[in-house]
Amino acid sequence: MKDQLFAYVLRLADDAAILGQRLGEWCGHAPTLEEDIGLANIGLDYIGQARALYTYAGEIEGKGRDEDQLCFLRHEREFSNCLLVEQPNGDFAETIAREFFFAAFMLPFWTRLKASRDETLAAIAAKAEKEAAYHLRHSAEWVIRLGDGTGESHERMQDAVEALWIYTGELFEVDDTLATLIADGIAVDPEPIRTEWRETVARVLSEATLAIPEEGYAQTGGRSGIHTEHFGHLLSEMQYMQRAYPGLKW
Amino acid sequence: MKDQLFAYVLRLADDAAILGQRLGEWCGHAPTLEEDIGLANIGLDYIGQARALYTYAGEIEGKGRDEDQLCFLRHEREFSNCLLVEQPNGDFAETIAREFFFAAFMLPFWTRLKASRDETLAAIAAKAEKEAAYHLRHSAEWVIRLGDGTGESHERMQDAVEALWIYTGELFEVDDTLATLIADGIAVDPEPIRTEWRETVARVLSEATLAIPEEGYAQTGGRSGIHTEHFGHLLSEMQYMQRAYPGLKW
Amino acid sequence: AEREAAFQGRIDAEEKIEPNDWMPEAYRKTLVRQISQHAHSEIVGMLPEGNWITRAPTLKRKAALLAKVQDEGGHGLYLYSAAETLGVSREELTEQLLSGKAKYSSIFNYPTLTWADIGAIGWLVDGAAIMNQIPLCRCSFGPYSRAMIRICKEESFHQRQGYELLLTMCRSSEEQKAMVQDALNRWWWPSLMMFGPSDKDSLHSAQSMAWKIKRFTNDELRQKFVDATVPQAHFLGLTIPDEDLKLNEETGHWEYGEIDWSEFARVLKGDGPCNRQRMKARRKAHAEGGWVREAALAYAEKRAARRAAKSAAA
Amino acid sequence: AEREAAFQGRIDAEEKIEPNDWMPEAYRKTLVRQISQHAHSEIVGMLPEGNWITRAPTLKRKAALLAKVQDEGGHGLYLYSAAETLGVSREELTEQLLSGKAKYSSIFNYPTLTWADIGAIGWLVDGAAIMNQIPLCRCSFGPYSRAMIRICKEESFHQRQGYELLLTMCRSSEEQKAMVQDALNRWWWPSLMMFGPSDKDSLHSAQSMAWKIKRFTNDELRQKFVDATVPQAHFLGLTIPDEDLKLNEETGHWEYGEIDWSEFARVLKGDGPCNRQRMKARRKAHAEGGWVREAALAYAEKRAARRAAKSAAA
Repeated sequence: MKDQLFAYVLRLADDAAILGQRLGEWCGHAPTLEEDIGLANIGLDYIGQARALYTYAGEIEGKGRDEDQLCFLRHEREFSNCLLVEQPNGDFAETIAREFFFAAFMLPFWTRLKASRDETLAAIAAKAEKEAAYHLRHSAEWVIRLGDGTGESHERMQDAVEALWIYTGELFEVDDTLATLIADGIAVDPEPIRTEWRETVARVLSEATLAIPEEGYAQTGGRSGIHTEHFGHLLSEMQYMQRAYPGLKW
Repeated sequence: MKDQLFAYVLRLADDAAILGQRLGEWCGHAPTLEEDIGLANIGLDYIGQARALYTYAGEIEGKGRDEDQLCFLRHEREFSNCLLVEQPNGDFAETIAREFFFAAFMLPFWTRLKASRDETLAAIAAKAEKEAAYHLRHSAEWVIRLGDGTGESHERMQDAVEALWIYTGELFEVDDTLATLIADGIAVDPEPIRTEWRETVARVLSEATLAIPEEGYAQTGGRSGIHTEHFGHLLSEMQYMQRAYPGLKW
Repeated sequence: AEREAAFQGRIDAEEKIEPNDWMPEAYRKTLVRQISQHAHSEIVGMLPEGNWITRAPTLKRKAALLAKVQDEGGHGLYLYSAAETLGVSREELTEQLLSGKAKYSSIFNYPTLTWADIGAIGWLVDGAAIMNQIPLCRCSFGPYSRAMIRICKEESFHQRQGYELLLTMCRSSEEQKAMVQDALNRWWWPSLMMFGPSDKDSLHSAQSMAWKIKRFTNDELRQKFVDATVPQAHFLGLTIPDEDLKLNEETGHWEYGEIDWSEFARVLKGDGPCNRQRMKARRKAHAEGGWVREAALAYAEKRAARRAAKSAAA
Repeated sequence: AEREAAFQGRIDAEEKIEPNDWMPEAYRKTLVRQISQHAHSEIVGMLPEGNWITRAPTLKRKAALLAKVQDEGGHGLYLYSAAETLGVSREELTEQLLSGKAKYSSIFNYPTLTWADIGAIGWLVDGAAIMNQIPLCRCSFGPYSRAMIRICKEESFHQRQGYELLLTMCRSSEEQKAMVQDALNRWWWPSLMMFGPSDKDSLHSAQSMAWKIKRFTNDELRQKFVDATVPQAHFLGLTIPDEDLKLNEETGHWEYGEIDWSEFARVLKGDGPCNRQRMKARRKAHAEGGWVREAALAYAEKRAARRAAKSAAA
């Protein structure tokens, strides 16, 4: 149980840390000043979530690892974030599509996790739920604006939706670790979220005049540390300081 | 003297290692298959030079550091390559301009270094001279082809020449370290190379129908470890494995 | 001339000038130039620090840095808004920045090479900015003065945060302390240059003083900064990279060596270590974001048209 | 029909068919498909390994990897040339690759996640390729056969190099040995799939055998590979990720478990872990290189025109 809980909290932490890292890459380079601020804001939410979750994971593990050791001193194959969050920022449409697909899942996810038997997770969820509501609103508005904007923005937004679609199925994956914790009332069963997620996606894409991709193969692997080739490069940058100067206080 | 020689060999090694690293980034992404092979070839020459030079630097230092410790375990401020070689690949024109400016200096440089009182350096120079002759021919041909190709290629090549011009002056910089070694007949005095370099550049740019930039401010700092902001990112990628897995054999 | 006198009278009485009030054209121009330059500095200033967001050594520092850079974006927004009350649009101002017509603070043309630079920027650059900005909280132009009050509060938080970062490093290891010293060596003189040319060479100053846009001379502010900063450096155990620096026991001021004004002029002219990269980054962001801004505009127009059609039908 | 019989007679006599010789259209088509697929595989195959050039752990390994990937580019060149002797241009073939019409080896749709993957590709992927290619050195079509002789020599060097890399890691530390085991776990089954569908499901095979384009069946080659590789894995101290693997003492062959052909079909269809990224990378390189290729062409034409003008004037 402890092992599963540790793995579960780590997944959530990795999701948040990696997406926060990606959003941090935008800083100073966004299409408008408002979005520079907006994307940084969302990035900050994720980093905050990552900190709380890593800290809790470290407590569960009980080996004295803190948030930074878990974030900066694990190897690629030990990271268990989903593949969606590690995808490169691409153009603004891709960043928005990634955010939208993820937030459309995370909002109902956190809402349900508030009822977890694990009180720490429930408390983290209560805070994260509010943040996810904003992330979903922000990204959905942009999906609509870009989808129903100009010819070029429509095409880019459609391309982005299609490029990332293959990574959305992993959000609903249930493996043994998760099944055990669901049975125990600790983790959220993602299956019932599927309908809600599909409805959100359908509603927003349709308002955006975008075609909804067909159900297809769901690329997975992230939860067991099999990432896309982008991930190693992200890690080499993110972890560089802790790797180059081990064991120091910053 | 030993300190100066160590610093000098390290500069040459860093130049080669960093330019080799940059050229390696192209692999699989060049504009033609022939250039994929050609740029890799040149990259290999630089990595070979870096290996010989780092190994020799380690011997001079006498602290048991080998080529890999010198390349992968020094910090940004300790790297003494010139700023030119660390500039990003940019488009193909920028890569070619960087190569051309550098090779137009290095060919006469190695020719002169063959006469160094330091036999190891002289031996390295003899081999590197042949390589530099090819690098110069390859890049000069492309400068001409792109400069005198289409309107777009002309403009890109001109932009590249202008963007990198500010980093060419550093090649001729003489500081105390260098002055001592020049006086001793070990290092090459870059000053006399200036005329030859200018002639090469003028001849090739003019055949390429490109304008020669005016003499302007020469950005320096690389030799004392003050790099451009691109450099830290290059390093975090290049050194990641040795940083993340210290002290292992590969 | 009568209006001018009345205007000056209001200034002398420390009244705030508001956007709809009459003002001399030169006053408006001076303010537009200064406020927009300040706004541009905030925007360009996001880049050197932004360079380290992806490499911050801890999550806490990453969050603090991201928040700080975000604050700078926010300052840019307030300031562009303040400038807009004077009748210039953000688009115009952005165009001036990207074309190279408008200036921004030269300090942002220096590179961030190590993590200690992030602390040094907070401590020295924000520290110098605050010295410049505190008197601006009492600036005669209302919107600017109010923007500055808000900005100063945040900047002073950033400055303390930067100093604390360096303190942590200096106390953690000799290696890190050396990094901090190196950062101080590189940022000290450029920070002093942030106050602008020496009084004897400074343009615009007298008129700006009369208009209460400026309340202290460049050299006065620079001295304040040096006096405040030297003891802080000593507390960190660092050496200021100035052999001529010494405390004048009589005046109580720290006297500093000659500033290299040729470097100042060169960087201002465009040949600093990062001028090209900064402009390239801003232009790239602007160019690559073009389709997004167009789409947002197109969508807003479509929506407005739909609403109009609806209400016409109703 | 008479020509066909004469052609088959030459083949049966182990004569080489050369580009200018008559050949059945189906023979030509089969060869173009096979050679171009092979060429495309070399080109796409540069990407997974290229992913580690900038991160190789030592300079020696960096040079070896770069040289290896360069060799693959070279193989691509020979093979495109061999295909060109059959009347299809490199541009056409590239177009087929980029449009998704032509296939390449599915193995390159798997990601390289750790440095051990670089060794595993050399050992397993090049090892499997050699098994496929050695018989092709005796292929009935001359240019292909000669290209394969050269390629096989280099591939076998790469294979030894890959194995040596893994050996070094396995002997250096337990941590690295675990990385190697992990790489084997991920690359083993895809490597077995490189030999193509099981004989009972394999198209084209009988005719290719008759034409001596192919000399062994997929399953025969796969078995050779398994027999050669299993002892090598054991020498490294690794476990093959196949619970059903066992040595049949009578036949001397290693019997292996059921291959997941649904995975094979899926990756072939386009839903492998990296199909999209590989095509995107190739398309991007091609698109971004467009202006360079145009310029080279324009320049060559200008120069030719100048020369013609000169010789006309002379």
